[in-house]
Amino acid sequence: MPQITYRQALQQALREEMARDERVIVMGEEIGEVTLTPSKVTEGLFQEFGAKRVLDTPISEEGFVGLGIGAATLGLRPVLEIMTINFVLVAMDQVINHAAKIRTMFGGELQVPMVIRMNVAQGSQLTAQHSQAFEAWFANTPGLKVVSPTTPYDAKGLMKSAIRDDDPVVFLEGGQYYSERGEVPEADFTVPIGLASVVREGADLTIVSHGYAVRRALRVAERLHGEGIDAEVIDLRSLRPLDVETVVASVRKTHRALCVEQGWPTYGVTAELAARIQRACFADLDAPVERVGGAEVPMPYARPLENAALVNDDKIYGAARQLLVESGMLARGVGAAPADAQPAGGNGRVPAGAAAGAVAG
Amino acid sequence: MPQITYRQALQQALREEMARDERVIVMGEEIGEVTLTPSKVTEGLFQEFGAKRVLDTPISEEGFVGLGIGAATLGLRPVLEIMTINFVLVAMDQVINHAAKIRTMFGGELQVPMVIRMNVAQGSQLTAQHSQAFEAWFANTPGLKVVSPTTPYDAKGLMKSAIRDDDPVVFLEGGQYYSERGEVPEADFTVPIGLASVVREGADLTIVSHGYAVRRALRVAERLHGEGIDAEVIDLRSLRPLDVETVVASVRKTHRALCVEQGWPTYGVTAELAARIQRACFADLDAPVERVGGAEVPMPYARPLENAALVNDDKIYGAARQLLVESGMLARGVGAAPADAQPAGGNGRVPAGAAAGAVAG
Amino acid sequence: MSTVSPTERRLETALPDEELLRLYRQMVLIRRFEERAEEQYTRDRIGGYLHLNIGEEATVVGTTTAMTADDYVFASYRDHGVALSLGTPVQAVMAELFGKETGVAHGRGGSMHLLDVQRHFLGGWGIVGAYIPIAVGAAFALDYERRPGAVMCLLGDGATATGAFHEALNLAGLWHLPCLFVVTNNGYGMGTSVERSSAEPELFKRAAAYKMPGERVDGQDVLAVREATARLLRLARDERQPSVLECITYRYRGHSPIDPGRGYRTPEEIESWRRRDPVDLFGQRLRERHLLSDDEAEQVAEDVEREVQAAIDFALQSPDPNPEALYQHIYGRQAAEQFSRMAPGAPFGERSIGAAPLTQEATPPDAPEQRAGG
Amino acid sequence: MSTVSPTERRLETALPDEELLRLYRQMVLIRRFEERAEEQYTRDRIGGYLHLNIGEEATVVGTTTAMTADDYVFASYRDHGVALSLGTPVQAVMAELFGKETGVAHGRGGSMHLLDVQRHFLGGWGIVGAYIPIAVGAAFALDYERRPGAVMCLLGDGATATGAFHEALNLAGLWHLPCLFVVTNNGYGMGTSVERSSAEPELFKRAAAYKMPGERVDGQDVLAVREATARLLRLARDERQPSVLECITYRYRGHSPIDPGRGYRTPEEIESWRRRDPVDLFGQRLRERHLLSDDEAEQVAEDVEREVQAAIDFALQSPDPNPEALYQHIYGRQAAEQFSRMAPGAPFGERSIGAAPLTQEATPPDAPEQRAGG
Ligand SMILES: Cc1ncc(C[n+]2csc(CCOP(=O)(O)OP(=O)(O)O)c2C)c(N)n1
Ligand SMILES: Cc1ncc(C[n+]2csc(CCOP(=O)(O)OP(=O)(O)O)c2C)c(N)n1
Ligand SMILES: [Mg+2]
Ligand SMILES: [Mg+2]
Repeated sequence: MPQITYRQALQQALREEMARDERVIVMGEEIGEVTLTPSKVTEGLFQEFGAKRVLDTPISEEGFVGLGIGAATLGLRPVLEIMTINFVLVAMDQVINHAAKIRTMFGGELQVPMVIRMNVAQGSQLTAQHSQAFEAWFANTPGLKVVSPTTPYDAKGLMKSAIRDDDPVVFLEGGQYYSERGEVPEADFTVPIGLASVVREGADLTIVSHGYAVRRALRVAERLHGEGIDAEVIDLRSLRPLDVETVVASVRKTHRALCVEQGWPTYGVTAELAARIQRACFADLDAPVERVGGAEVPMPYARPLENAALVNDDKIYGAARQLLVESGMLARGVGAAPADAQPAGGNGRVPAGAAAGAVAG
Repeated sequence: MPQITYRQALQQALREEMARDERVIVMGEEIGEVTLTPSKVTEGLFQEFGAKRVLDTPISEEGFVGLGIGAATLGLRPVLEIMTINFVLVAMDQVINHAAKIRTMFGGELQVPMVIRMNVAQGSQLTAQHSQAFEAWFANTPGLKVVSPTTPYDAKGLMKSAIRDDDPVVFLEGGQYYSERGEVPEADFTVPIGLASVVREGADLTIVSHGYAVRRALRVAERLHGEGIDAEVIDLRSLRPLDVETVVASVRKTHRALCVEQGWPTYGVTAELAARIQRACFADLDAPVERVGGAEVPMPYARPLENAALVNDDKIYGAARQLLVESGMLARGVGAAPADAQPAGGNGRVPAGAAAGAVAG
Repeated sequence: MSTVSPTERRLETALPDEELLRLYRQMVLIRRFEERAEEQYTRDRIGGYLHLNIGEEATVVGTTTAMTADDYVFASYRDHGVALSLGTPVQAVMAELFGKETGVAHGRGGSMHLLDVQRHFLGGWGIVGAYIPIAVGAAFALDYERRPGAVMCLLGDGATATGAFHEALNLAGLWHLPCLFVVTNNGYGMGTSVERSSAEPELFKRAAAYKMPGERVDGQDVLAVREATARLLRLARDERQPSVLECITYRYRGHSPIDPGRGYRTPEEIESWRRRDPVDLFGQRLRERHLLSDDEAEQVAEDVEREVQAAIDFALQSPDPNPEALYQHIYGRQAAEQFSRMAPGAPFGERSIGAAPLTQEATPPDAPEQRAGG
Repeated sequence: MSTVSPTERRLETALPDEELLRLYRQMVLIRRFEERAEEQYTRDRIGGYLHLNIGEEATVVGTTTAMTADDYVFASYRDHGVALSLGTPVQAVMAELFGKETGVAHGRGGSMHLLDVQRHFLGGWGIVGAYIPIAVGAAFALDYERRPGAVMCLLGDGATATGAFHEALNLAGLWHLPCLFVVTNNGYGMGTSVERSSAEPELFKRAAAYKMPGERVDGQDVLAVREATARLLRLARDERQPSVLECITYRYRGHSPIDPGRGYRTPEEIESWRRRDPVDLFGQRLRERHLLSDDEAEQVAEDVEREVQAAIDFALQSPDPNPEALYQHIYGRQAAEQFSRMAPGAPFGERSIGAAPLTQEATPPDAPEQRAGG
């Protein structure tokens, strides 16, 4: 199978679907005549399909998302690009109060087959207004579907499923890995929406995450492997629908769950995961479900501050070790949990200062 | 102490703070010269303080929220009214990417002392675009504070705290109880942000919720009391900061937790509650933390459909009974759990149809 | 202000008598339907919000009857008249207000969210201004598929203050999309007058910011409105030139039942508008031209009365949507399978009546026309 | 297009020689600062985005030097020149780009979020158009407190397509707030030309939609820009009349370092603008009027070179923000107590460096002036 990048996989999916279905159009800022958008996913489409099907818009997210919705209600299948997830905030009403509501509020007489692509890159010093990950908000919204592929294979397969889907799909792309390579068949294939994948098998601990955090989880699993611990890693791939069955089956096997996300964990994706797991696996858990997320602060610019705010391998590793200790698999102190990963203590209490710092962040 | 309505309590707080501090202004749609806004909280303020301090805006939520932010950065203390929470979606960028970010991204050189009032009424057949409760999104956002008073006393005390606070505060009001009465001292007092209140003491079960659901929780607690079960009821009052200490102390005592919210539970407020409780009270729980929320559908218009979608006392009662059964306090079948409140079954599995129906809602 | 008389002469020669009578009948139907709907609301048979077109009949009928079979229309939540004028069965409209399965939106949308895909009415919408870009998107789709029609987007004076209005008109002008933006200027957005909400109260002038023609017409004169609408829809269809038409009219009632409609306007103001009541005005004109006798007018009133009463009876007898169907119309075809793995650990409070599987939408994915009635 | 020559004459008599030389010096400083910043970026001492004012010096200096001590200014992320022109210490600007504690935003904001409250520069902002309503809010506060100043909001051509632009200008016009909206039209928003993004490419004409005066000026002519800005700021201050000023200019570089700046424009186009380089143009004019000798020009270049190099050295030697201070500047005074009960059951991944308590903001709550430097 040919090795192509995540970006190329998305390009292939778009190209193939546009060739397959006249109703598919692509729209966004800086995605056509020139592709200055960081994703560069649409590169070449303007040259191949022309100005009629590949449209550069003004800086009007609310306007062009609404335009996409209207076109979709009359049968087109728009694929919109929001340059980065941060800018969808000005189009939130169109996504939440329109795309997600239309089928229901019109009694099934209209539908919105539309894909909204968003780059969820964090870090690289983009600062507070350009470094967020609030995908949980879309996943909280009935009427929407939310997917988050992390491999070139899934990127192509899920993009095809999303374009062929009859509902609005929020398609989360990870800026950090547009250029990473993976095997992708040339044949036409799809990856079903709503199906998680076990990207690494293990018996001792389940690490559940999505997006770029999956990459980190895999690295941490390797590191743990070197210490004789076998972690299972689950890539959710879809946030709504959420494949709880796959997660629960894994935790029933490992008895330990660590949930990881790039974004702010309080009221974030990992909250739902922990809530579901504790309910479905109550009798199976050897320790409480643990969570790791980004520091709860607007992202600061300075590199040392940003590094401190972002999720990193050490934080995940530290949380995993802590979980293994709490569940009695590792003796306290054994192994080299980094100093910065000390637990909150059995009863979860820490000095008020730390608490505020930690959560008020 | 005089008995006044929730609406009057908010009016008092606004009037007193406007009299106390020249920098406090009130702004929104239909809140001044005439108060056609459903809340009618600002009634009389225009007549008392004049057009300079009580401003009717055009239908420009993004514009006047931004205007409030700018005024706040130069030292004013605007209290904005968003007619209902649904309309804040067009101003989401101002709230999330500006109000919440300004102090950090400018290194503490600017701040936004501003209150954004929102009516979170659900039901009364307002339909999909006018019947939502996504307060968890604000609570997920560092830089914001989120409060949700449910009594006249808390309404007045929290409004004063919010106006005097140096950070942007999202102030959630419940349309269902603007006219409910309660005792409120005439003296100047505040209710601290970040402090939950135990509104009913009990030893058998903890029901945690916020907003209108607290009213329901109290009624259900009464009903359970008649069956010899003592439920403790916690009104969170603040969603960010979240007073986890009070919740955890209660669950350590009752060993059972039921979390209730008006909104969509998947990725909602109850997810964070369950995640926190299972971690802090792992050894104390006799059963998994249970959650009850609204049906995961855009709100339908027809009364029977809406009634089926909204959280109601029976659903909460059924969940409470189920929890007591699972935790061995009640024998299965004993007591009269309504037919519509059957559990998902021990392993949480239900027929795919029901599952989809339930969660895909 | 486009002068009316020449228009008028042109039209009354242009329009066949029966068409003139049809316009009159539609106006009377809307007036009466709204009065009865108001009464049904007070009897608690209608819930939620209820926004009436009473006083705006000439604008509603003048615009909608100027559409060709190829054109589409979008409206705000104040949408009853649009459906009625387009000929949507009165009983299906009333049934929707009553929240019945037989309603145009199967009881899911209610008063604010009427639609009639077959007659190209793509909805009443609840968020002020937000559906304007969606209407422009429909125009984009027509243009993209080289279909002959144009899209007419009805919006209120208050909606012109929204960012969505600006972004939508800029896109329509920039891409030369076939649409007409009709601003129904009834003087107020809820209790806020145009003068208190718009820096430029002559709203049609805003068209220039998008290099579009804009004009103003007497919204009480159904023929003037119809003439301008027909002309500007043609401009959109034939020359891909979007434009703005401002219709000056008035709503007698409050914004919605919770608003008595006073406090922000004087009885004199309301009275002065009643003296130019659009239905009377047009009836009068038809009489003067001997196109309508008192008996005929009486007949129209009776027919309409009967029709509206029948609609109420139909709505009353219609079945409520089945609560078991709560999860219908949430997602399309593929969802049941996609969501089938989400159950474990779910909160079950909302599952109590959730046993119904996701609806399998009937419409095949590859028949957008059929689906959207294109 | 306001003709330049009369303006010019008026100004050169009006402006003292040293002021003219100061304008020149500021333009040279901006040009050189940006060139060195670009170089530092390639050396990876600056991260994130970097948007340069190279080519736009006349617009930046012409607008900002027309402000009185009472006026305030807001800018987009393309904001280095604004701070420099206002006299913000060069080293504090460079230190912010380097992400140092000694930067104007203590390393929290970087290139896009410069500010200088003392000099009334209320920030560089990252979301296109979104800060326009915020600038209007600042104007509201000045008006509310009967303070003498006005607010100048600098925005790009691309920003005029945003809904925020429309809502903000409508509010400013409706409430007669003291502000001036300066559209820095450099021909492109990233790779999209004004013609491809605006239905009305003559952007100043959009002012009419808000009953505001709008005019266009040669953005390469610092004196013309300064004259128009001074006049329109006076209009805002004295007559509470907001307005729009469009400055026609050009950016030589790409949108930001990731954009080579070609592909969407020809070398000829760039060259033609270089022939009207604002710095050369003004230097030339000063020479012709014997206000600037070659030696003096040489001296200015040397001074600026030294100043910018010193700023780089200062930034290099400055301390990074302490990671322990990650939770500083997130919330104000009251937060530490308010958040003290939130710890239990918290995920601890992000707590690893969270031991620092919330900052107690120094500024007293009752000194807004001091806080915002009013
Ligand atoms: C974004 C948004 N803000 C506020 C509201 C509440 N609201 C409903 S109708 C209305 C007034 C609209 O006035 P106008 O556009 O003139 O239409 P009219 O009711 O006069 O027909 C308002 C403020 C809303 N629905 N959406
Ligand atoms: C709402 C939003 N959408 C998209 C972007 C990405 N973006 C950053 S700058 C820019 C172009 C702005 O052009 P213009 O307003 O002309 O300013 P210039 O860069 O030319 O100074 C875009 C699209 C953004 N920051 N905010
Ligand atoms: Mg109106
Ligand atoms: Mg530009």
